[in-house]
Amino acid sequence: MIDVDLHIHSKYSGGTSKDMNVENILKYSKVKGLDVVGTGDCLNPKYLEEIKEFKDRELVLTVEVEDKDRVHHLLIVPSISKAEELRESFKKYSKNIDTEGRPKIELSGEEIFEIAKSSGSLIGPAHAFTPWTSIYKSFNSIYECYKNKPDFVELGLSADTEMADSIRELRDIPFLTNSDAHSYYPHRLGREFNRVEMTVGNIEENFEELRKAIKHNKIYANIGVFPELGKYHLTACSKCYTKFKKEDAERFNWRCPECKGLIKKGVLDRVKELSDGKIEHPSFRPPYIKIIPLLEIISLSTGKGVYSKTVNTIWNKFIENFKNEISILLDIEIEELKNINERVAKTIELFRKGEIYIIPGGGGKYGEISFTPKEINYYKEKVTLDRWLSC
Amino acid sequence: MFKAKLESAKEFKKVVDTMATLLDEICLQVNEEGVRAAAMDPSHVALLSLNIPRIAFEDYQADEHEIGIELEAFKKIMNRAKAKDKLILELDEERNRLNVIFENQGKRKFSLSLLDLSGATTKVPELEYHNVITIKGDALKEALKDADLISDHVIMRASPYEFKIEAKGDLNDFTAEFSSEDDAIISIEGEEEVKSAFNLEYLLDMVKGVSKGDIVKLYLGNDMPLKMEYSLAGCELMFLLAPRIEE
Amino acid sequence: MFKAKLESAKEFKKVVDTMATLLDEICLQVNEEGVRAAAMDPSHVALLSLNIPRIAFEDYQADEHEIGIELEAFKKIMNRAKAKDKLILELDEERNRLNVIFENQGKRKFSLSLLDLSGATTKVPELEYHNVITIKGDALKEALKDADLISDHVIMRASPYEFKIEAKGDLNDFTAEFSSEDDAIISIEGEEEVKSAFNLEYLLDMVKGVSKGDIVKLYLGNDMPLKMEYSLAGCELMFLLAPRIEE
Amino acid sequence: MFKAKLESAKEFKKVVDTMATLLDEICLQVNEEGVRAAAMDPSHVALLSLNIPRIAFEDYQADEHEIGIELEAFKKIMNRAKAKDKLILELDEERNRLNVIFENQGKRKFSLSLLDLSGATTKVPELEYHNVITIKGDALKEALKDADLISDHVIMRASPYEFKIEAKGDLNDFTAEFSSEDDAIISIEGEEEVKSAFNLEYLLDMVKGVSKGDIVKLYLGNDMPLKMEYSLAGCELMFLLAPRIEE
Ligand SMILES: [Zn+2]
Ligand SMILES: [Zn+2]
Ligand SMILES: [Zn+2]
Repeated sequence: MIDVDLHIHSKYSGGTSKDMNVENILKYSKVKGLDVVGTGDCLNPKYLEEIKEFKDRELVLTVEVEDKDRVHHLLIVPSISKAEELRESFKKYSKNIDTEGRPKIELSGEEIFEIAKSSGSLIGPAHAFTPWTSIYKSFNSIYECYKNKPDFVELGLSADTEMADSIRELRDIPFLTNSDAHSYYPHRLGREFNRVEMTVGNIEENFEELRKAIKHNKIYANIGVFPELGKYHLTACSKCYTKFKKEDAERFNWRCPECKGLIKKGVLDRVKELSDGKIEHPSFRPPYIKIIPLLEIISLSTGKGVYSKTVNTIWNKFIENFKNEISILLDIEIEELKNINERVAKTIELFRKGEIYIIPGGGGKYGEISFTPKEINYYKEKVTLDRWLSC
Repeated sequence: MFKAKLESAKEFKKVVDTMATLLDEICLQVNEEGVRAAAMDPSHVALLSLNIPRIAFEDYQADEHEIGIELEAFKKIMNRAKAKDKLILELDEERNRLNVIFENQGKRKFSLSLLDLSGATTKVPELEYHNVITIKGDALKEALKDADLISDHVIMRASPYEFKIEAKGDLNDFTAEFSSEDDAIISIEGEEEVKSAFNLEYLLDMVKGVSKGDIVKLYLGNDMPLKMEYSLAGCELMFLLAPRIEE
Repeated sequence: MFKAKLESAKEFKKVVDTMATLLDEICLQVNEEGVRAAAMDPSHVALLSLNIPRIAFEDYQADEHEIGIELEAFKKIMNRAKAKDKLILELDEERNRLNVIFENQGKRKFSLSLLDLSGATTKVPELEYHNVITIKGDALKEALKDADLISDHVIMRASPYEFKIEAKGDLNDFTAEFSSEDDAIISIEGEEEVKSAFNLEYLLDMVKGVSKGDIVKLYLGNDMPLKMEYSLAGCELMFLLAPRIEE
Repeated sequence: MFKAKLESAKEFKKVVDTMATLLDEICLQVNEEGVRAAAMDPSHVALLSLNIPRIAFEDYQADEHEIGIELEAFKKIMNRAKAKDKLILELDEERNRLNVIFENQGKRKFSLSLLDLSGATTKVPELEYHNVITIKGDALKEALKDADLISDHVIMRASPYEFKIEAKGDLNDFTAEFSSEDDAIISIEGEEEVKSAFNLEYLLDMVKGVSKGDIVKLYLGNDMPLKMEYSLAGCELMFLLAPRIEE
């Protein structure tokens, strides 16, 4: 069984770490315990040159593109020559394909689907439910966008299988869980991944193995963060992050009464709109294993930030002593973990017992973990004195 | 003209501090009877009304004037008041400024440029209450600060014999109980049980200037604004605070 | 049941403060004889043991209980203690909470949710010492704060006549010398010269609650843990601190 | 040798604090008559001169020495002075250090490594003034702090009967007026009107150690440096501050 993360970005995409080159991506995905990692950004000519040097490594060619309706699609590409061919096909519809990592292509989802298919690539919507650039932001059905059935649907950080299988049209499509990492920090890269049956070879062999696995339902688990930890789980203001019940957001016309910022519809509310009210898993659907990045667990245990030296030193100690994060989080005996760090071991014990609590994210702010349950602070309308002035 | 002298600059500082925590600016209405002002905070949740009768001053001379003051600057100046300083407030009509003078071993004169706030009068709603609690200011203030550890709002409950402040947190909670027999209570009036919830941040702002020995009057109803009254250095302060209504 | 009343909430606050600087949580063992607790800090460098005999309380009733307390929350509540407040600690078995009640002009009741810390008992090692220094608490505390200017650790030296605290910095250094004749010293016992080095941060945490008039007992050996004892408001505190062994 | 004992470490702390706000380092010139020092701040805007006559010390023994001191470190040590501590300054010639010893209930000895500042003597210019104001230190200090609310510099004006400190801000302004009759004034001498402007940050640094009861002497001219003199715990401090010349 192999762990793969198929959606990341290189230094050529906007808002990414300048250290996201192939060498670092390979190095840190190994530390994190990933067996195969998607390159991301494989249509960028400079980046593709870099990828060529590593074509025999544990990589698979992937890219995220934005269509004319601002919908993001994830493409998994068979080979370097196919990637070059794809770039040529898209080039006349894109101004930034030679410079950006995630190019904007002035075509519809359907047109992009056709071109991707003719190159032999796999295609599906990226982070399908998020409120800025997803398929369900712009459409009420994936078939309105593609006119066809995509190869997969990427759930995104703020959704899980339970949520997605409450939507009828998704119940016969495989789900992918990927990190969409913009940096190689261990709470970003590989924070979500897929456990797949395949053998590892070079870049082309990896594609073929992966294609078979997706086609023949050989994805054995989707491992992802608690959807509540995602940035867009609840409906919230994108400026001050005040959380809103959907009815209230509608009443305020999606403008935050506190700061006048834009209110973004949470993935949970969007899924509820699309749902037929049932959760039905198809027989091939693998389990969704919910995790919390180990780095965040260490941060909570020590009270120090995720980027602090203390937290990273402890993380490294755990990783040196055990195989990978998943086994540390789920399998290794607590007593054994205590030898590395008692407090962190105790927190992991609480996590396994379901006693770590989450303050859900929304509006672009990640959820937070806590030792104590916290009520969600939804926006509450202020009563003003004007009510008594009139009477 | 307007020229008024107060015995203690340091006591008046508390009045200005309290106004400045709730309001950005205020328009003082002065006339021969004294100084009055009323304003709502920007979100219209709290109202403050000030009344300084002529008698509160050591010296007082005034025609009718509206004096618009930026409270942050006034507060900073008043923070310079020292223990034995007397305070003179004096309108410089020519330069459109308020002179704020501390008199003690010498004379330290700030001159504060004025805002044009004419026409910005605030109506004070007339409300009727049946429950009135008269309580020692420090006891009330400490109970509110206690509650602040636990939550960002409190429920106030009054019955004929008791006054309670309650705060509920995620894990811990807090109740302050004052019965008619407690030292903190001067009197509890009212025939029914009433209850309202209030934002704690505003309440703490409202009692900011209160210190030991001050007596505070609270008027409560069911989901009604809280009315609070007390005197600081002869200045009468009244507040209204809109309730939080839970659905 | 468990219900205990202390004369001064403010004095007990110092005990809680001291515990909270060293520990995250503690399990109070209560029974009819009083309250006991012992725990090590997370890194196992320091141990704190607390003993409050029944007699330290104004009122005391207790069956056997283990009460697991999150110290940061307890400390924040105890910081709300005012000068004349009495303190009542009361176990609410039904809700699994400890009520922390300040009684004065009224009644302010916090209720603190408990942790399950049963089974987390800490064994206190029995150590033998020949050198014992009994010193005024403020003199010790100031000398440690002095040393903190210079280094992050100190060497403590005891001889039959003298007690020294030394700190060496890159440029400057510091020595506090206390001889049997000095006002700070109640007594110095011991026949040999001994010396151990200790982390200063822990030492400062250990003396945090000490104030003028408190008497501290120090037990020293060669590269042995420091044992420190003192009483705060009738509560007996004992600490052990592992030495820094220099190679 | 150099060994000197001062009655109150805490009073001397103020002298060191004042030096440390203006200067990074100073060279103490000690001999049998006492301790002297003079230095300019790094930007040569202010000069500080210190004179501690032998008589200010409880005990005093000294040959001729130059003792170069890093003031930030010295200040941190002096901040450890407690209420009843005596202070002993003692040159350790062998180790080239100054021992700073607090004596009270025991003996707390810091040893401060010295700088080589020989040859860095500062010449103090001799200036002639006609206007001299003798004023209570706290009144001066408060007026300067008032002015600091309004601007970063002040104009000082002296006439035969009056001394004024003025600050002008964008919106508000400030004047402190001291006449010969005011309590703050001991005396005002001078026959003409003079005026100079000064940087407020330096002025505030210069009066830092001044407290109630201290008397300050100010020498003013037209666009001339300000000369300021006062004593702290028997130590005579003199400052010169270059004027701001407005074009
Ligand atoms: Zn995207
Ligand atoms: Zn992406
Ligand atoms: Zn907002």
